[in-house]
Amino acid sequence: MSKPRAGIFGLTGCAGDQLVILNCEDELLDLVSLLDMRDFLMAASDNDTACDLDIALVEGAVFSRRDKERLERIRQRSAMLVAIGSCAVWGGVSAAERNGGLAGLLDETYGTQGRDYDATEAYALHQVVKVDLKITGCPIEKHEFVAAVASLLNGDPPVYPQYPVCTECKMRESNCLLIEKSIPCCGPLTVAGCGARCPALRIPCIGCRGPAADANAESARQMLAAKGVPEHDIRQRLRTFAPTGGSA
Amino acid sequence: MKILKLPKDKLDYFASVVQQFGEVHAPVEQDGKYVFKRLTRWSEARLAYDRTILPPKKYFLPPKEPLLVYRPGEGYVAPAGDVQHRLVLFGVHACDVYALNILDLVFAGKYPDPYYQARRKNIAIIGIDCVPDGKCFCRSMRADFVDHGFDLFFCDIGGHYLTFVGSALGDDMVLATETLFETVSPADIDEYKRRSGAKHEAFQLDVEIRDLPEIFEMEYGSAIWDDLGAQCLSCGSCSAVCPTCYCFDMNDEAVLGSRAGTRSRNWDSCLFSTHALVAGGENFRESRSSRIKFRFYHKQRGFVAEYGRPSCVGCGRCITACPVDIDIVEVLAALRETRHAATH
Amino acid sequence: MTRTVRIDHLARVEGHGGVTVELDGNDVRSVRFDIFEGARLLEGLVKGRTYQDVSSVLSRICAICSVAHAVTSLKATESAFGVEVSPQTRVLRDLLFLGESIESHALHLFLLALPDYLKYPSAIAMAADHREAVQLGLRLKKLGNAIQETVGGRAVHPVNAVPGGFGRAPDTEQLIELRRGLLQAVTDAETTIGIFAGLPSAEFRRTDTAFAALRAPSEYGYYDGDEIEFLTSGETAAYPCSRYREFTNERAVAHSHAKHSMHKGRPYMVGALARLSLNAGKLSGRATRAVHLLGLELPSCNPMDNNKAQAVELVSDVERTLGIVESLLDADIADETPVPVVPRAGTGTAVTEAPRGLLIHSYTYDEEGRIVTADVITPTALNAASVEAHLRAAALGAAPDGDEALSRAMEMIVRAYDPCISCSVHLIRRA
Amino acid sequence: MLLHTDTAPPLQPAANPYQPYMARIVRIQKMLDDTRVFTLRFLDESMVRSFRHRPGQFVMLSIPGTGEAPISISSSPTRPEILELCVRRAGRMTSSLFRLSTNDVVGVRGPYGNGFPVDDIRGNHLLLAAGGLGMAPLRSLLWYALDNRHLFDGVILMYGSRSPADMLFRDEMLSLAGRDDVNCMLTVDADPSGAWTGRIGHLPSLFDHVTLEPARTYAAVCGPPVVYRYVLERLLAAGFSKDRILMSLERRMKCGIGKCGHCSVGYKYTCLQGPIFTYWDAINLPEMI
Ligand SMILES: Cc1cc2nc3c(=O)[nH]c(=O)nc-3n(C[C@H](O)[C@H](O)[C@H](O)COP(=O)(O)OP(=O)(O)OC[C@H]3O[C@@H](n4cnc5c(N)ncnc54)[C@H](O)[C@@H]3O)c2cc1C
Ligand code: SF4
Ligand code: SF4
Ligand code: SF4
Repeated sequence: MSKPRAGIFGLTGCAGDQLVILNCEDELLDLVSLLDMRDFLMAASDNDTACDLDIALVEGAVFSRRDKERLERIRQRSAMLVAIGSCAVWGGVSAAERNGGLAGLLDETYGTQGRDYDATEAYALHQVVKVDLKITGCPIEKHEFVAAVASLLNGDPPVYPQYPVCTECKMRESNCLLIEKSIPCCGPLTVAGCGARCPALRIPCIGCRGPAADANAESARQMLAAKGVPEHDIRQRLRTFAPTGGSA
Repeated sequence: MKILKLPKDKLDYFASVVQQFGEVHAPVEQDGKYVFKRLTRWSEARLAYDRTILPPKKYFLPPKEPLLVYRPGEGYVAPAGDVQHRLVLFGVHACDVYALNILDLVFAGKYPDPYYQARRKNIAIIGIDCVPDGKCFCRSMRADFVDHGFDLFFCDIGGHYLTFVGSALGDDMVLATETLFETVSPADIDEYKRRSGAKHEAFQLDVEIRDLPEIFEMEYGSAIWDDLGAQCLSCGSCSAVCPTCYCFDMNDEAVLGSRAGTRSRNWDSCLFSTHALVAGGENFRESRSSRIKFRFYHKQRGFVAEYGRPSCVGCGRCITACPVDIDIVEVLAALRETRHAATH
Repeated sequence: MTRTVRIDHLARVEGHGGVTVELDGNDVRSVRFDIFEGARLLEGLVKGRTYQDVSSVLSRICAICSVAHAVTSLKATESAFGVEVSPQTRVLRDLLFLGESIESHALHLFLLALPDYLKYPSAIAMAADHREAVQLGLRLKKLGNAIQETVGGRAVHPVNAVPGGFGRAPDTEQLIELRRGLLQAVTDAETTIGIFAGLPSAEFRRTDTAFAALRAPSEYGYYDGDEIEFLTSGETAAYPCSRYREFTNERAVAHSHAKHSMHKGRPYMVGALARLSLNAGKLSGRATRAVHLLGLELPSCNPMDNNKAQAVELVSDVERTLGIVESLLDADIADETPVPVVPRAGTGTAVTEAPRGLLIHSYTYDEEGRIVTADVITPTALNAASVEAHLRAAALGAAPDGDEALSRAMEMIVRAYDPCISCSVHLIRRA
Repeated sequence: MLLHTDTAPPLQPAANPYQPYMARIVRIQKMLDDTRVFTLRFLDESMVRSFRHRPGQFVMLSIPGTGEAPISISSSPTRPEILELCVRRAGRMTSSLFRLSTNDVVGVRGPYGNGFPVDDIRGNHLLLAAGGLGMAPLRSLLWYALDNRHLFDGVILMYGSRSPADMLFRDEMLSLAGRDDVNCMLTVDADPSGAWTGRIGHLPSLFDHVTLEPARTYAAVCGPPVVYRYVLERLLAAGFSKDRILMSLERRMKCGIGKCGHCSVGYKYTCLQGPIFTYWDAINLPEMI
């Protein structure tokens, strides 16, 4: 079997997911020997920017016309497009509260000059092109990324938990912040896969992976409100990383 | 059953001797809650505890466990694993021992589960009695006392622990400490009875389980389930902490660049939207209310039909772990409640 | 005859940027370091958010400097509220910065810069011939990540650092594990010096360079300190961080989403070379030896020396980390919880040394602890004007050698600055 | 005193019910675009000889590196040594299976489930009513009955598919039409090809063409939900007692051996007390149909 041709791309984001890939120190040399890495701007300068690809991994969200054009171009040349990271999957932090207020934000930030910048509303990848696979996380988890590549090399999509962080939190036997300390924790709504890292450190989940399957936001909202968390903060918290989550 | 007593001030010494039977794990405090953990010092053990976050189930059915390793040419092989590792769980409450006896039913049967069975053989259990708190209803579930499933069981009778010897291994532990244990006097037995009666009276919660299966059948269409479905977050906490919930998922993880891989089992929950989902998208329990109903139904009705008793032991963990305060005792009470005026 | 040399999309740097040089014969008409990272408007988006959320949102400005952003943010918030963190917290934050510095420098030196010197398109290609060097780089990188994971809970976007301290301090076993890796890293860092000392020198035409760095209280550190020091043609000057606007002077420029900063009308450089140029006296013996082995003359006006400076810092970082880990082990690290944080209205400004240089976060809060304004000035934004000055000088030197040589020079210089372009997208309301 | 050591032997594979045995794919027949029959033979000859199943049972089929899923055994126990599995490509495991070729190895464990109660059916008439892919589990019973024809009274086969091209095991089914020891009734919903000379109409319409003896007949039904709905209607109208109607049901399954909890419906495990249920069981189990 010939090696799949792969590309790794970043739209607008913090490069955290590409960094996680580079952080797979133990697997990196294997990864690059199993894939025919054709286009990886962050790590290579001899990129083939035109060839057809079997797999394109795309990080970041669409925040500009340029992002949109690049994404569409990547989609055209790729058999499989994988969204990596919460920005690509859900829109991410910078998409929160942006849509609708863009002009004002630009003015405020750059003054009148801001209006000429190539800035658009924010879109998760699936809102612009067809996405074949989503690997969520802000940033993605190493083990989930390596598992995805291992599965994809065998032709299978990876299997990820769909359930919330609470279950992993219990698996680790951490104390529940929500129940014991009334700290607003997004664990019940956020999709697992991180091993409930934050509650294990006595820190509430901030939802960086986006919502779990069948997340019951309304019940969670009532529960947090009953604990005295202001509605405004609940709304912001629940939407920090997945502003497109509810509607998409 | 062989019954002896151990002076309380000899417990430390006994614990030190018990180490030779395996790595000692006991409840230790963790930010105000308790967890079973490997002891580095005996002084860390907290034998007067309410309940641990996770029940001892975690030792017998770990949250994530590799079952088989596949290698091309070799097929599927059970990994060397730690199932043979000898442990002593010190300080297990009666309800939790009872829950293991229930899991025994599931993991035995026509296809005994060798991983569970091996652990059950290799993990010794030293039980201890307890004082019910506001979340305990094991009395109602008939799980406040156990007569088997442990190696030793200690009951506080003042200056001593009355010690039930439940297995040959337990007897070995007693024999290994030679002269520590003493014979029981009639006064000790009276003291035991007094305390046992007091414990019986100390429960604050009570659930009537008589004809619950029938009530479940009749209330299958009750609006209670819709209300619970609207409330439940499908977070899975209740089943994770439940000593008798055993649903698991099995998944293969391939080794990078190979068909070799590991098949593991991970805790699953009937509260998850994927639990009854099949290929093609059909979901036999799509609504959250049907899933939470299933959890209660399976424990209080399905399990009774299958194994002759409910699978709940009344440990109260699901009550303490639910972020939206869904309380099994209240649910069962609500089901039993009559809501309609008598017709004649 | 006029012509334009353009690098559309810079490779092997983080984020999206390019370089455009307009030439008239061998004369350089203009040089632009373009940044076209999409506008993320994060500072605008945190407005109205409670202080508890600010650090985790703003760390998303940049992954490679996520520790620096997260912790500088906390430092600014705590300063606004007058919160004093515990000495152990300060030490752990220092450790977290060191971990990030080791990871970031190893990534830049081995995976991004070294291929330039050895003329490979990537570390992937380079690994075929120089597998050991790549593995050494990966080992150091992994150690840097392990430090960040141990202290910060995660290598990218740390979660454990919160207002008032840490959710949970690392335990003794974790520290012992780190120490094991650090002992190997001492050797690896020395080997790194050997590798970089043996590289063909990269020389481009220079220009007189000014530097700015955090004035660290005693040691060569990245976290503690509140003053910014300048070195301009042999003269030093210092400012408290609260007066940062006097030398950030940000100007929005049409070709870029980043803004340009000047100190007394001159561009200045921040980052490893600037730190060494200002703080060489605080280096340990081992690191000082590395400076000599590399033939590094300080202060240096050759931007390519920033690579060497990072190599020196690797030596220093590993040594300091080992020292801190050992002292934490000796002192029996405590299971502390964060000190209480009580919000109040006010402004707080913090400055630290991110791997790429000075990082400034400044916030104004209302009495409930919600953000009124947030201002973040990143090293790459501070460097932007200096990058252009060096590019111009080098372009003048390289123009006669043809466009290809010119492009290569441009790329190598930009890369030597180790820019972090998503970081540089600085969005702020100008008063 | 006993010595407690760590030297107990590792888990014996034979004692491990999760352990698949490797089998080779000896033949792949395309049935439909998304359905193929895989013929398997165990690598280990002693397994070839010792593997015995009842009609209606299933195996857990493993694709190395991918995963495992339950698949009915379509071949009859009367034709031992090989296993025929008729599989529709539905998701992850089945897609992976479809990428394999003959000679590749897969894992098989089982047989599991109760299977059809052939001892009860003995001496009675047997009516098999299959719609579409429902033929997969019924084929095993069909051949079992034909190969042990003397054990049963009349054998009636009703099989309906969408079109002639959608008929599983078509040649085999057509060949049965000529036999006099089975009343083979085939129908298609429609015939776009125009070449079909048999009946056209929905499966339940076949009931118009037979006289049944409900008190002496067992009916085995399998197919998509619509098939159950209308065939059951017909059977009940014909006077079948609810415990003489047998159906094969599907639920999500992970272990196949009554541990993982997924296939539990009401108080029964589909993998242990099923997958063959009487209609009486089915209506008494909540969520069953
Ligand atoms: C007793 C029984 C007999 C079956 N016989 C056949 C047969 O002969 N031919 C055939 O094509 N199909 C049969 N099925 C259905 C077959 O099991 C599913 O199509 C298959 O599990 C899909 O797996 P997948 O990995 O391709 O799909 P995915 O959707 O990727 O499923 C993932 C996993 O979920 C579980 N799962 C998903 N769907 C089902 C399902 N319908 N039933 C049970 N588990 C499921 C499996 O463990 C599967 O591996 C049978 C199912 C049961 C319960
Ligand atoms: S701490 Fe958070 S994630 Fe953990 S159980 Fe509680 S709510 Fe769930
Ligand atoms: S259902 Fe609740 S009370 Fe009953 S055993 Fe499980 S966790 Fe304990
Ligand atoms: S713990 Fe409560 S909210 Fe969570 S799944 Fe169980 S019942 Fe639902």
